[in-house]
Amino acid sequence: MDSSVISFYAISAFLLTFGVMAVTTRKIFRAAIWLLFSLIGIAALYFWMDFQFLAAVQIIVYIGGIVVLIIFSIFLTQMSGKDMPQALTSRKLIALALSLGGFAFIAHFLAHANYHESSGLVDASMPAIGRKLLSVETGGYALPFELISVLLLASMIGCIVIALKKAQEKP
Amino acid sequence: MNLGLLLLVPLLTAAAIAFSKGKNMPRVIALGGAFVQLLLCVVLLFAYRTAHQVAPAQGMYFETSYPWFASLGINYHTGVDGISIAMMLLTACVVLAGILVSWNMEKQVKEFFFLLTILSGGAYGFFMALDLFLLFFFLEVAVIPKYLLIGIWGSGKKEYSANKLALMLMGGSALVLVGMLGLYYHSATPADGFSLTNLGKQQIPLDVQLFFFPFLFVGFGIFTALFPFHTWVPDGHSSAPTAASMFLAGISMKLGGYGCLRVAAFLMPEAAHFYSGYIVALAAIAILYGAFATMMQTDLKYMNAYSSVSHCGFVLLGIGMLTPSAISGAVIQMVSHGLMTALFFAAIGMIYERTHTRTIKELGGLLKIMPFISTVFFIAGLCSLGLPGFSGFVAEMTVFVGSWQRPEEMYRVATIVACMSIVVTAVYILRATGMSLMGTIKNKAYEELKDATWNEKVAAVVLIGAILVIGITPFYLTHLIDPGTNQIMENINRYISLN
Amino acid sequence: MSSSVLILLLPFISFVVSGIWGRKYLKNFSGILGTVCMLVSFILAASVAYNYFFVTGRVGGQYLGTIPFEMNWLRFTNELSINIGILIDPISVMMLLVVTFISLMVHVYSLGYMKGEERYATYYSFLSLFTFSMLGLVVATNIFQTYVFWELVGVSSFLLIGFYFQKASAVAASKKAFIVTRFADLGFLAGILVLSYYSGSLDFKEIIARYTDPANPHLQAIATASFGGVSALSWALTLIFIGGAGKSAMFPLHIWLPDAMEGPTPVSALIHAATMVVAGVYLVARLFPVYAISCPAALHVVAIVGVISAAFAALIACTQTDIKRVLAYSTMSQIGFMMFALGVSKYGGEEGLGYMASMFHLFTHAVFKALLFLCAGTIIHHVHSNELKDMGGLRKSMPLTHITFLLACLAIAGIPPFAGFFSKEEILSAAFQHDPVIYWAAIATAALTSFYMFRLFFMTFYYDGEKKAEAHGHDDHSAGHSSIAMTGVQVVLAIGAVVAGFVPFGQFVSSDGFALPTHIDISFSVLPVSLSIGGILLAMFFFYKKSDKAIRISEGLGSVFVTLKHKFYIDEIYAFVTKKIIFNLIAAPAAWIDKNIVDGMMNTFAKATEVFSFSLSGWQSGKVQSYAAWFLAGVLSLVLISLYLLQLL
Amino acid sequence: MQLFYLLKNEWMLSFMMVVLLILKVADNGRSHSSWIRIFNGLMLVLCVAGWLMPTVEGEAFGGMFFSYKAGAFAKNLLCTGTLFIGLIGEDWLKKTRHVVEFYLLIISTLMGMCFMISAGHMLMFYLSLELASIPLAAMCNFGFEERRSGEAAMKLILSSAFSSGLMLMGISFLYGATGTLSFAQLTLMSSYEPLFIIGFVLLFTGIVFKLSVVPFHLWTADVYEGSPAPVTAFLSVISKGAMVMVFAYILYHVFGALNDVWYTLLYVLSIATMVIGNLFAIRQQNLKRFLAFSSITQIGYILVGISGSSAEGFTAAMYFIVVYLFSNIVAFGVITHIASKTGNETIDSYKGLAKTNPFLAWSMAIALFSLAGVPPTAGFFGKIFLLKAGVGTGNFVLIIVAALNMIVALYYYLRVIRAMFMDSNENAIQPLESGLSLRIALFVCLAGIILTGFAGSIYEYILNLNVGL
Amino acid sequence: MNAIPLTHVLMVSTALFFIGVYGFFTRRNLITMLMSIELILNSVNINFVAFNKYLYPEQMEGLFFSLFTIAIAAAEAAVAIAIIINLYRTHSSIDVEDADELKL
Repeated sequence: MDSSVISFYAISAFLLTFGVMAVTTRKIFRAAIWLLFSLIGIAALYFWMDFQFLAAVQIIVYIGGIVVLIIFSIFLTQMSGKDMPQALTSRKLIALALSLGGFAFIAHFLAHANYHESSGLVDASMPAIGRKLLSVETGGYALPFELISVLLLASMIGCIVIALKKAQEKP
Repeated sequence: MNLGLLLLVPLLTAAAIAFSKGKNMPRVIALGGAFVQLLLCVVLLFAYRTAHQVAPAQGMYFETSYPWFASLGINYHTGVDGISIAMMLLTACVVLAGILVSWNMEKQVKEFFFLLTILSGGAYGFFMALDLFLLFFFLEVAVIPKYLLIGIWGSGKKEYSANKLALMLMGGSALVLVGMLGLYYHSATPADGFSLTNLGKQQIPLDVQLFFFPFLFVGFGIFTALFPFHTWVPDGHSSAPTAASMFLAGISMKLGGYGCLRVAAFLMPEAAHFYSGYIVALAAIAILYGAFATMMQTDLKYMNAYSSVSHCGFVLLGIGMLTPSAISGAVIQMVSHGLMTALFFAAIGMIYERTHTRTIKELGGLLKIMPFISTVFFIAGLCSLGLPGFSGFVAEMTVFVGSWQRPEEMYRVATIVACMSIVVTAVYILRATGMSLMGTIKNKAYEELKDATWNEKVAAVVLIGAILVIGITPFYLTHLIDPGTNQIMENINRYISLN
Repeated sequence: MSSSVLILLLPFISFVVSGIWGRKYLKNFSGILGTVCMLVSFILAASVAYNYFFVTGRVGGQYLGTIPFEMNWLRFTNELSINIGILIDPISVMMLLVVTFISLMVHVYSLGYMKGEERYATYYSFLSLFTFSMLGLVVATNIFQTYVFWELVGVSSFLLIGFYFQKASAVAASKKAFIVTRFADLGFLAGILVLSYYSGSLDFKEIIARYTDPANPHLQAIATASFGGVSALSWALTLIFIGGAGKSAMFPLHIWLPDAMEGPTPVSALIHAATMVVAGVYLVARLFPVYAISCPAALHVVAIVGVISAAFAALIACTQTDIKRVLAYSTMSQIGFMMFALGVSKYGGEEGLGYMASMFHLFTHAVFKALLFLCAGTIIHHVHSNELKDMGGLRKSMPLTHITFLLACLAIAGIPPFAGFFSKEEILSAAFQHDPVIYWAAIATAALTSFYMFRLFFMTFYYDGEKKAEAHGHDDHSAGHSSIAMTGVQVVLAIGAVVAGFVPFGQFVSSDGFALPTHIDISFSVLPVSLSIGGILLAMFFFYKKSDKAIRISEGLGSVFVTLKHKFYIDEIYAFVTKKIIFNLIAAPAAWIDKNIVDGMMNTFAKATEVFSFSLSGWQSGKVQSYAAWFLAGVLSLVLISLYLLQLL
Repeated sequence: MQLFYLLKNEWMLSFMMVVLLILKVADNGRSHSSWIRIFNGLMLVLCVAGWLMPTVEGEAFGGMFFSYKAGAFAKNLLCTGTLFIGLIGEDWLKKTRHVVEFYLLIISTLMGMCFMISAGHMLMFYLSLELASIPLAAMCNFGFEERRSGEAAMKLILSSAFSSGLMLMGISFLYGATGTLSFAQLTLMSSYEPLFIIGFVLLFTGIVFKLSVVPFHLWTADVYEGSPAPVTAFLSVISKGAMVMVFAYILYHVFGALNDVWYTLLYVLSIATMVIGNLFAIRQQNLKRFLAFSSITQIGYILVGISGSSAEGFTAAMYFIVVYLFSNIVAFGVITHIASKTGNETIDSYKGLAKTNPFLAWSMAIALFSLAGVPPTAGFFGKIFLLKAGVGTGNFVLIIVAALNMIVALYYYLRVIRAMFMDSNENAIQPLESGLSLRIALFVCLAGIILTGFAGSIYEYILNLNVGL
Repeated sequence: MNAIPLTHVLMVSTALFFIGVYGFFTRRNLITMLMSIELILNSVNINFVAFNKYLYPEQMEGLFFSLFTIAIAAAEAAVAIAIIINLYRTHSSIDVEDADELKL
């Protein structure tokens, strides 16, 4: 067996296991940590597919940003050590059935689709990405790049406004 | 003669009312507007007669057509023939009388007359429309003002009635809409899709006709109290304020009959023929059953409303029979019933305004206290029971004779059933008049009541005059409508041969 | 002949004028106006009659119909239309004369009788309306014109019966009269429809021409078409006869007539004795050729109904105690005579004797029956009561009325040489010729007639026993009441009742227009006349003096008498049918069904929508997770649907 | 210059954003009303400029952006609608904290919509869709202390995140099946491969989620009810309008080849939407919630029109949006006004409104009639045209269901009318003073409601916009 | 690495997707629901990247899409967390079951 094969399955097992744990554990803080691990697994998968830049972004944004944000908000909102209330069993069963059914369904079609695999290599190097990101020509992503900045700005404004205490109320 | 004037005048009147102030101005404007409308209708009548003499074979007169939504095949296309003119005259008379009768309205006068004027505009539009879309537009224009008139100015369980009326009429127009779109979809070219005249010239495939005819017929039928979709009539009429009742029964129900004839039967003759048995059966049921139900009513307005169900059955019966005289009978009945029932409601309104009751049992001996009103009521009753000399007789007899021309046994039975109603009608009319007008005065307080005021008198005289003109000289009316009915019959006979 | 139009128009003008302006402006003038109009009308009618019978009418020995005026009033189809016109032929002229004459009499009489009445003008306008309608009916050229005026006659009768509208019984009576006749009119209408469908015309002339010629395709069509095993022609004629029977108060549609006596008495004289009630007879006579030539079966029905009504009414009349009701039943009985006379007649020549006799009786009856009623009116005016028990011994206080009433009674009893004798004799001989059963029934009825009429006569004017009639008569103003107008009219009519029988009626009116000489066969007359005299004597025996003879007899008759007194319970049967069956079993359920089932259906739709809407509300649970679950489920099913449709599954 | 015209609305919106930001940073205690004036002024300029400036059709940014006439029309329409919302929301805005932030969020949302309409690439589409919905969620939370407002925002953001997850999966499948995400190429590469179909359906559902088509509508009513009235108005008018535009565009022009698939989906969904929307609307008490279900029903009608698969369907849908915009703005204008003055939002509290506030009551009535599709209001025309377009395929089941639903719809609109005009109420809402801007907005929109139908040229104009597509 | 077929990678991502879905449906805590969303978004990113890598290596559309998705997810998460915190202030709870006042 190829080492790449082994590492793929290892990574997959890792990220799925922690994914499952993240959505089933009863302690909220642990859930955040398991999520963190799962996200790391995904980053590893990107590495495995030679998308180093993406893996890096994943780690920076998700792990460094979102998960931290989540953890902060956990601290802000409740005691992390307590057990979380569980959903009703019936709900769980429905959710399980929907998820499994959906998985089986999608997976079935994904497995049986016709793929024309290409042997080409992706040029996912930093300079290439950078060039594309700022290009206004066909295949360039300058406009989305600009747009996302607006999105981030808007979200920031939104966050601030919402999260601000009302003490700052204006007359 | 520009038909647009007949739309413009109500519109301007309505606008003027909307910007008027106080109690007196709106009604004066409304009356003026109604008078101008009547004048225009009369002018139109004479213009038509001249035009008809010049070009007797022309189907529609004074046609105008402007593209409206050109790409959808929707045009502002109007024109009239004798039938439309008869209906317009009816509208003008009823509206004028309605405004006069509501002269002493106290509550939200401006809105009241505004809505009434809008209603009349809608009716004119409907009768002159030669484009299905335009026709449908005007058909629906009338629904909501009626709702508001009943709901705001009505009495009794007005909200319920108003709701029921609006919903059932909306249901009717929804069916009409489906039928209309069906015709559009199956027309030869989309440009013809909404044009009444162009559609009339093409033969629509039989299966299409059979599918869509019920939609159009039942849809319009609901407006004209087709059994068993008539239940809005009693509640709606009885809760409405006098003028609205007059309008509702006098004109609005005619929209349906006119639509059944002008749209459903005219455009889909084969289907009309195919379904005529059902139509006739329903109409006959409505006529007799409505009459019997009327017998049991204790409220004058309910009584008249149920009798409207019965009388409008004649309209549908005539249309369903598909013979020339039955159809002209149906048209005459529309005009006649419009006038008669408006007169009836006017009289009932006058009585109610004075005695504050419409329960037959609580009234009595009114003839002594208010002879004029009682006479008006009585005349309406006589017209209703089809007395010669009044319009009802002319209409009913024409329908009967026309209906009898269908030799099949079922149609004969239906005709006899319809004939039977003349007895039942006599029973309930006489019962009502006997109990409310004649006899001893039940309530001492009534003895102080005053007879009709000038406005009520004028209103009654206008309507009675029209009824008598038709009743005594019916040939004027038949000459007016015959070219129209002949044209419709021609279309019907073009593809099918009766008998 | 514009004067014939004027005959109709004058009463109409009077109606309109006093109807609209009478109440306010012409309060006292309208009586004069109506009378003058009527007088002119009568003179015109007389001149028309003279012209027709003696100058222009006879062509080759035959009286033919002429139409001086006709207009198309309402066109149904190319063939069928209502034409309004004036038909001048022997019977219409005769009727014109009768109607205008009796109407004039009544107009004049009412000047006195209705004086001081609050709705005096209205009364006259209604009277004029009635006359107008009746005239329109008799001159009709078109069967639908007959129907038109037929209805108008009905409504004016309604108006006049209900004239005292504050009296509950008057209101009920007027209603009853209108509704019963309307019910019969339904038959008339249906008959017209059947007839017209095959005849292709509504004109009498055309109908008669087409339906009396056996080779005519119209006749063949209607004779072969059958419904329920009976030919369409029989149906049509029988239905039309039903209409006539209703107006003419034939059994069993007679119930309205006695009640109709609630109207002012002159009205009863005009409408319910002399003119309107004979409209049915007139209608059958109008279509007589069709009945006689093409459909004897229908004519047979007419005969049977006629004779039953005659006998039936006579029996009842013997027991009634209301003076006007007795007269009403006698009217019904006499009309029965006319009917069966028509019924036993054939068309043409000697065979047509019944027809002539019927018309003759119509003519004479109008005169003496109007007289009877007007006398009764005077009596009632005097006594202020209709009941025989309140009368008696009136011969002293009302000598003139006594005489005129006696003359009229003799006339109706068929005592020679009074008017009734001649016409009744013709009827009996016609019946004798054609149908012995009817003949014997008629003889018996004639005897009964004289009995009950003289019962009435004696109970009114004699029968005074111990009580004074004057005690009831309000002397103080009774004298003033019998005004000159009233007495004058009585005298005129009494003269008529005496002389009318001498008119050579057969010369003018016969089934085919050719002169039919009237002849009285003395030997034949012996039996009926002696029976009539027997009737008179019997009445005299019972009722000349107050005694309990009659009461004992009636008690002896037991249930028979009770049945007669209750008019064979026909009214009760009607009441049962209308109240119990029509109101409770048809109308009330119809109203109930409409409110609950038909309307309920609509409400149920609304309710069901609402209930459904509420039952769904749990879906919108407010829980975002379940929303998402629905969302996912929806997505998956949409994917499934589309894949399934593309057959990719 | 070409580039400017291509992105005229977008440029102007970003310029506006910058101006507001600068002003905010340099804020020296500007009052609320002055901010409102500034915003309305800028917005007015933007609208006028947007309508007046020529529309250039073409691509920009390597196919990422695609400008076309109908899109430009829609953008102008949305901007105008936003201007009206600014006007009707004045009462509320004066009371809220963070008015500038509200404007910034609204502008960025609007910008997202504009880009979405012009998107030439899935990435642009997704990005602008998020831009059009994330700030919206924040806006829903602008009733800060209200429990309902927070709940609404939470529901919106979570369910829309979930839906975008599914939609993203769909996009990824499309990418997997074709290898491209640009619309132009996707059009060429449509196929009936299962992967492509699944991808398409997932994308489809992502969009109909935003349109709140049954059964993806469940969030709608809750969010509408909980959010502040002007935000609800924005959600229901502008957001829906933009989504309809995009939806129709994507169906007709990107996945036109899959006509049979989406026709079936629309057939099923439109019936469900009309029926369910109506059934729920029947018994609502809260007016905003009521209008939520009403707007769901309206979307059902729009789907009928779009299902007609013709230029007429597109035109009818756009025409309807115009009408819908006018009607809903009037309705929300009244609701906003009353809600911010009195706090009443229930139908019961509107009882007797016609007596105390005739102008508001009549405005509301006309708006509701328009929504119900009663002539002579423009709603009648809009609805009929939709149904007429829907007939294009000869599917009369759909038309019959739609027609029957119009009856039910009328019923619940009449409930409100009845409350306002017929029911008596002792403590009816007191006569309110409506501000100038509200009046302007109401008058303009009322005029629009009444006149749009009669001006056939508006329809023709919209129809001509599509010819270029 | 081509020894691993594309479908295997897709299976992993799909599984992760439905793990996220399951979490989203069953978690009552709003923050953990948000976490589930993150899982869902990430799984889709894997899809994009895998397709890009295996099938269409010539271009980088998948890569860029994931890149932007990550950014959007961040923005979304931020706003969501802000909303949740606000909700916590008003409800004193971040249990989703406690926020169901708006219904029916």
